[in-house]
Amino acid sequence: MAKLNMVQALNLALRQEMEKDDSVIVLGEDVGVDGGVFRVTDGLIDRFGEGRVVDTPLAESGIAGMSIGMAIYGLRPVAEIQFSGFAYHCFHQIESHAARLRLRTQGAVTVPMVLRAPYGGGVRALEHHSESREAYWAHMPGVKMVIPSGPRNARALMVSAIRDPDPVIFYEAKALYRAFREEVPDEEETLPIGESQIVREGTDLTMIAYGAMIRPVLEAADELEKKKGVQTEVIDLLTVSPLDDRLFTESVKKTGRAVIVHEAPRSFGPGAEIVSRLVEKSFYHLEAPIARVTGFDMVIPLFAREKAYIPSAGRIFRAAVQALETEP
Amino acid sequence: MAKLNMVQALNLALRQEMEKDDSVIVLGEDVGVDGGVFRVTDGLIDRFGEGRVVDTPLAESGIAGMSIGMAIYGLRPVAEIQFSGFAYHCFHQIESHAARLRLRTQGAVTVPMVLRAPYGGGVRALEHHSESREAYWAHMPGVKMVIPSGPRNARALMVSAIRDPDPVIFYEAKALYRAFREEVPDEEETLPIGESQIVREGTDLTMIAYGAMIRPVLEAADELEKKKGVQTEVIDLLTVSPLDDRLFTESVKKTGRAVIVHEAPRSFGPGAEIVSRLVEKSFYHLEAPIARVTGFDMVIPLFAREKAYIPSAGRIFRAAVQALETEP
Amino acid sequence: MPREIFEIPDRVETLSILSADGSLDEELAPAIDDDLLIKLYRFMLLGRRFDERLLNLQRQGRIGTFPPVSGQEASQVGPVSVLEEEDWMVPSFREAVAEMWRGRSMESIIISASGFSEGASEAGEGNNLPVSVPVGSQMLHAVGIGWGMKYRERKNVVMTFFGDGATSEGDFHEAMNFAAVYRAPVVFICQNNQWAISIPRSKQTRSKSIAQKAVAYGMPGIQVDGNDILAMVAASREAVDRARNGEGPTLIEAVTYRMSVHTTADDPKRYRKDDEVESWRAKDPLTRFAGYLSEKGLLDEEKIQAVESEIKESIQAAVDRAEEKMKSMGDPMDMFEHTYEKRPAYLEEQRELLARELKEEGNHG
Amino acid sequence: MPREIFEIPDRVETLSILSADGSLDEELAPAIDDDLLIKLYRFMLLGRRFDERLLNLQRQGRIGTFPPVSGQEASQVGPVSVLEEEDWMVPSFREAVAEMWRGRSMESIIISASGFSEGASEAGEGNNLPVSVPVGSQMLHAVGIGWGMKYRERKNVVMTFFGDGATSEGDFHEAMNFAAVYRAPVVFICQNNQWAISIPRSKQTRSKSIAQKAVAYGMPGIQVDGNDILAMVAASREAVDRARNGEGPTLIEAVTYRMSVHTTADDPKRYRKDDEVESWRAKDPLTRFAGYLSEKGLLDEEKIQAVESEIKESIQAAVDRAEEKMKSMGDPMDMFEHTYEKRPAYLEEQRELLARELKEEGNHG
Ligand SMILES: Cc1ncc(C[n+]2csc(CCOP(=O)(O)OP(=O)(O)O)c2C)c(N)n1
Ligand SMILES: Cc1ncc(C[n+]2csc(CCOP(=O)(O)OP(=O)(O)O)c2C)c(N)n1
Ligand SMILES: [Mg+2]
Ligand SMILES: [Mg+2]
Repeated sequence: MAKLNMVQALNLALRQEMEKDDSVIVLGEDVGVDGGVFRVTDGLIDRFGEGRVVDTPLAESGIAGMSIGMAIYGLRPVAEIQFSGFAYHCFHQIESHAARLRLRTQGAVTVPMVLRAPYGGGVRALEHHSESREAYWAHMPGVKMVIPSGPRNARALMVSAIRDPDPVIFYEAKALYRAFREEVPDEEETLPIGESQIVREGTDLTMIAYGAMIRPVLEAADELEKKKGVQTEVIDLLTVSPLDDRLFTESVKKTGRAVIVHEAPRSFGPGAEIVSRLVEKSFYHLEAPIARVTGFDMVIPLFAREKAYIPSAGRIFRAAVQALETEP
Repeated sequence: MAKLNMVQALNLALRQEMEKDDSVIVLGEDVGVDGGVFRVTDGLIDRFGEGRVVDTPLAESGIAGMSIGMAIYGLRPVAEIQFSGFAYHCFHQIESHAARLRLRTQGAVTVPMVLRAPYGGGVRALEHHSESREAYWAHMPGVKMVIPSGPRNARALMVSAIRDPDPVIFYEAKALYRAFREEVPDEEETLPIGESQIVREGTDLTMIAYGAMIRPVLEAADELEKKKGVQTEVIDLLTVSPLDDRLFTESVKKTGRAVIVHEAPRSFGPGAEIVSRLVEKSFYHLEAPIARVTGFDMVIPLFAREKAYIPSAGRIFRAAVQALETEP
Repeated sequence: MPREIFEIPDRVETLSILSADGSLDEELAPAIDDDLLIKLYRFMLLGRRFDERLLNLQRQGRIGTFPPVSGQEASQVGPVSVLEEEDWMVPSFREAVAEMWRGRSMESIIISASGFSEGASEAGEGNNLPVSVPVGSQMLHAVGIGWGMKYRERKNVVMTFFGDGATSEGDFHEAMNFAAVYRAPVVFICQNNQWAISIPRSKQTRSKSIAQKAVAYGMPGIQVDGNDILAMVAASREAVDRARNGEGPTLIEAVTYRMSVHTTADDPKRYRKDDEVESWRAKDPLTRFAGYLSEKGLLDEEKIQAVESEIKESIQAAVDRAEEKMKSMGDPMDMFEHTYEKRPAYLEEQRELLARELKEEGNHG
Repeated sequence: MPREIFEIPDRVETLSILSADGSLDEELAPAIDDDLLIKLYRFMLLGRRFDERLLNLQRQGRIGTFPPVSGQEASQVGPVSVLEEEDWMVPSFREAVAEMWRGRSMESIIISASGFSEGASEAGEGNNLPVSVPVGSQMLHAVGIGWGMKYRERKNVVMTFFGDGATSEGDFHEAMNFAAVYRAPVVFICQNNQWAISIPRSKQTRSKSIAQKAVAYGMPGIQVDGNDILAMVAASREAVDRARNGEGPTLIEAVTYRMSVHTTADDPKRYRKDDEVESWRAKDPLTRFAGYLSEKGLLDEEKIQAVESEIKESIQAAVDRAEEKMKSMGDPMDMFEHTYEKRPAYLEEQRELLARELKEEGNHG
């Protein structure tokens, strides 16, 4: 058991899975000698050699397409796209093949691969380096879209993603990479993909979020308790798709009020599906309109203005107060 | 004034805009000599020459990227992607540049281009030829996502799209191409992008749809009137994004009940945003859960099974009856 | 270097062995035993006849759209004939006869063309990938498979097919580059059939040949008469041997011709002249090879008739089997299989919804 | 053809004029008047000094991440120096000095590097595109612009920059192919600086040169000593003239070296040896050119000092202006501009929401 940040926790997951299973291969731009631009793959090349930790030419479709071939051949590629803003270069490979080969061949050919990419803002990066467009993948049947919220669940979900029989898009919040440490057990730990978690219990209001937004959500929930005596239940999706609507629809049946938080642009964003599931399954329990606290409908601004774009604890708090003050 | 099918109506729009404005250029795979695999560009090369009706090599990113450059240079490219299932190949060009150059340069550089693509099922096509994934574009700030529902509005919207100062993704329902004819005036006609239309008035129920789904929706509405005496209001979005929520939120304030119909997979699909806007703006008027009648969450099956996948008038009718029978 | 011609080490060659007029370059002719020669001929003929039958079925509305192979039989059969069973084959969408050589049944092709996903279930067996519709996208999968072979230290190779049009796609470039960088055992077979739907080869790229594109990747390239089965076998053997020996990938450009429509949805009269088609008919790979086999005493009118009728019967049997099988296919509920290994809860709900819907439809017509 | 070497008509050459040891090939030397020679020198020095100052500002936390140009001054300044004002320039992200030559102010670069979108508003002026971060994606825009020039019958050219890493992207391939097919007046300048972050040129592609990739497109390619400003001017002139005369695109590989970090977020110690950096220091484009100019009597210690201090002052003035301007920048409400020409209703609602939020934050801290 050691206190690890998210970079270290992901590194641990990769290292242990590579030790356990020689079909696990790490590949991507700068993942080898450089250890990845965020150091998630640091040291793996020393341990496993360049035969298994593969620096690739600068070509995202190449990385994704080659990974698909590797997975077909029986390997378990874990491919890194250096920033999620460059994953669009391989959108067609994932959509046309990774997501479909199982269906196309009636289960004869499968693509158990992981496509990792850092996402989100908050690290003063250049244009295209702060995107949060998980909704694109969430709408793509056949792939899974996973986003951890801290070191421990990042490690457990990464292990599960590598072992998953289907392609997994794994977004890692840059803002969390070195934000805090958690105890991460040395022994193997997994988390089921496709299952959300209650990370704070409450009776008055339900907040639904994932990834980097869990921290400001919990902060807002604490404030609500302190300042208003409100008990907020917080649900961490962990998997964006296939969306687990069980916990949050149940929670809202109890609380009657929901606030959904994501960094992604609002319109046609992940929150819209959560609203829809709530309407479909908890309609008669809703006591106020469901609130969405999200990025605005634009490309996230360059870093001088990004703070005002990304939902803050304050903005979440105020949306919650409004949802609570609304009379049924 | 002539009775035209949608292929002819689109052809008319292109021809007239090219006559009016020599900056309008048509390009894509097989759009020239062959006139497009659906013949939308038929005859244009004879009229305008291969200098303006440009057959391209087989490369979608090339088509989109070159169009961006043309638009920057002051031209008005209308690029065809042969099937929307191949538009993912240029997803990065549209996301990273077409959608962003205006923002990146504070308005100094703009990209007035149209990316046309046939979408949707119903024509017994091969795999990848029947996709309905407009939600990917709808979630992309900076581009507009337009889908006409018949010859006359297709022609008017195409003219508007060509003149629009921003990039427009223009999806044409293959199932509508030759499905029916309408009177289309010879004189110029435009329709504002970003505005929906009421295509049938009613007081009991609101149905919201676009593109190929308008026909089964109207059929279901007629059945509802005939069999149940129900007056259905039908709203044709015409533009999926920027989403015009004015008409449908007002309509539901009146009817209290809504059915949303699209061919696209349900989860994280276009309908989810419509549900969310209704929840945000018409919450207190909702008398029943909003129903989504959609494609299922999978790749549309090959043609032997596609009929069961695509929402039919019967399925829409039954969802409406259910929405109507629900007690508030 | 002040100003000099840059010496490119990568060789680009041309190869032709049995020319259109029937003359043979004995020295270059590959050693092929008689049984194999006959097998090559049979499959080439099968490709042609199967096309004709499918066209017929399509015109009758019994199957959907499909892409014929006619004219390209040698450029498909030659390459796959040099593969071992354990090797892999990654086709594009126009390789019906290559797929059949590799073991795919005719009925599965018919079933696919009839819009049943069941048709593709055989693909994926026997180290073959299924048809890939998005042009150029499948070559990268071959590179990944080849990478895997190297990693697993297997002496296998992977062969991938694509058209002249496909060479314009970015994925072609990325696949060629990755294969060369990793020295993956990949044989790239470009069937340059002169057309990509209505776009002629000359408008697809300004390079004099497709083969020379290999130079961009530091890879050997060879332009082969794709209607010459002997040349295709010889060039493919060489490339396969090179790959198997760890010497990396090769690009083979098979210069051939699409003698028929692009697909049954296409009307080539709109964009190409009959003259051109006629001039290629004179280079037909089948008649040329039949002439060679006759010269060699391996084929005569009687033998040809025997092969023809055996093929005709086997096609008819396949059509019958396919139509029989399809009778019990098409249950829409099946669409809920195979999106994921395990069906998520909401897909289960949608499945139940469709079941109810189908019942309703049954009730109300 | 039975079996022959395929004759590729496209020529690939190498060019060097002023070598690292100072020796000059008089015959190949391009005619450049003295003023222009001094201007070339001044901009190369400006590139170097501006880098140093920005690194300094970055280390102090006054600006964000940026990519230095040091080592690549000749391969940037040479090409743009042959453009007319009406020609277009489409940069990648590491062309600060080329952008400055084309008229971009230093302060706009500083403002961009400080995370203000206002910094890019000057780009787009004067027929220059702004920085493009997604590697390799911008070349296609150059092709579209070049296509437009041909369509409008303008005698202009468009020049686009990219790195060795960028040549692996599919978009590089598509851009080269489209440019060649349409004979668009595009000059492709690949700054092969030996590294793509941590990936050395040898792992990026197996081809012996980048220049030879031109062969794949039927386009001339030339490998130039990118640290030799005279060679860069000569090769660029030739390519620009060819494009202007309707003879189509050219690929120029400028062999150079990234002497500094990839960006300020990078630590090159992890992947490359000091030795290598040192060996390239001996080929420094600036010292080499200074030597040449001194020989020619155009430069002496005094003149160098004058240029140095003029540059120092102009950089300081730009930093001051940038910092002054930035004081009034950064209103978050501005983010609601420029997503579309006209703001849709829901964006207006979001704008009002942010206004309220900022007020609340102001109230509650
Ligand atoms: C990515 C993509 N774009 C467009 C298409 C439509 N399309 C199908 S086949 C084809 C032409 C292919 O030409 P080529 O690669 O030469 O193969 P051939 O048809 O000649 O066998 C086109 C444009 C497609 N299937 N995939
Ligand atoms: C499509 C894309 N993938 C990855 C990156 C991250 N990235 C930025 S620069 C770079 C290396 C670029 O190398 P090269 O093209 O040689 O240019 P150089 O940095 O040497 O100037 C990478 C991988 C990016 N910006 N865009
Ligand atoms: Mg072809
Ligand atoms: Mg480089």
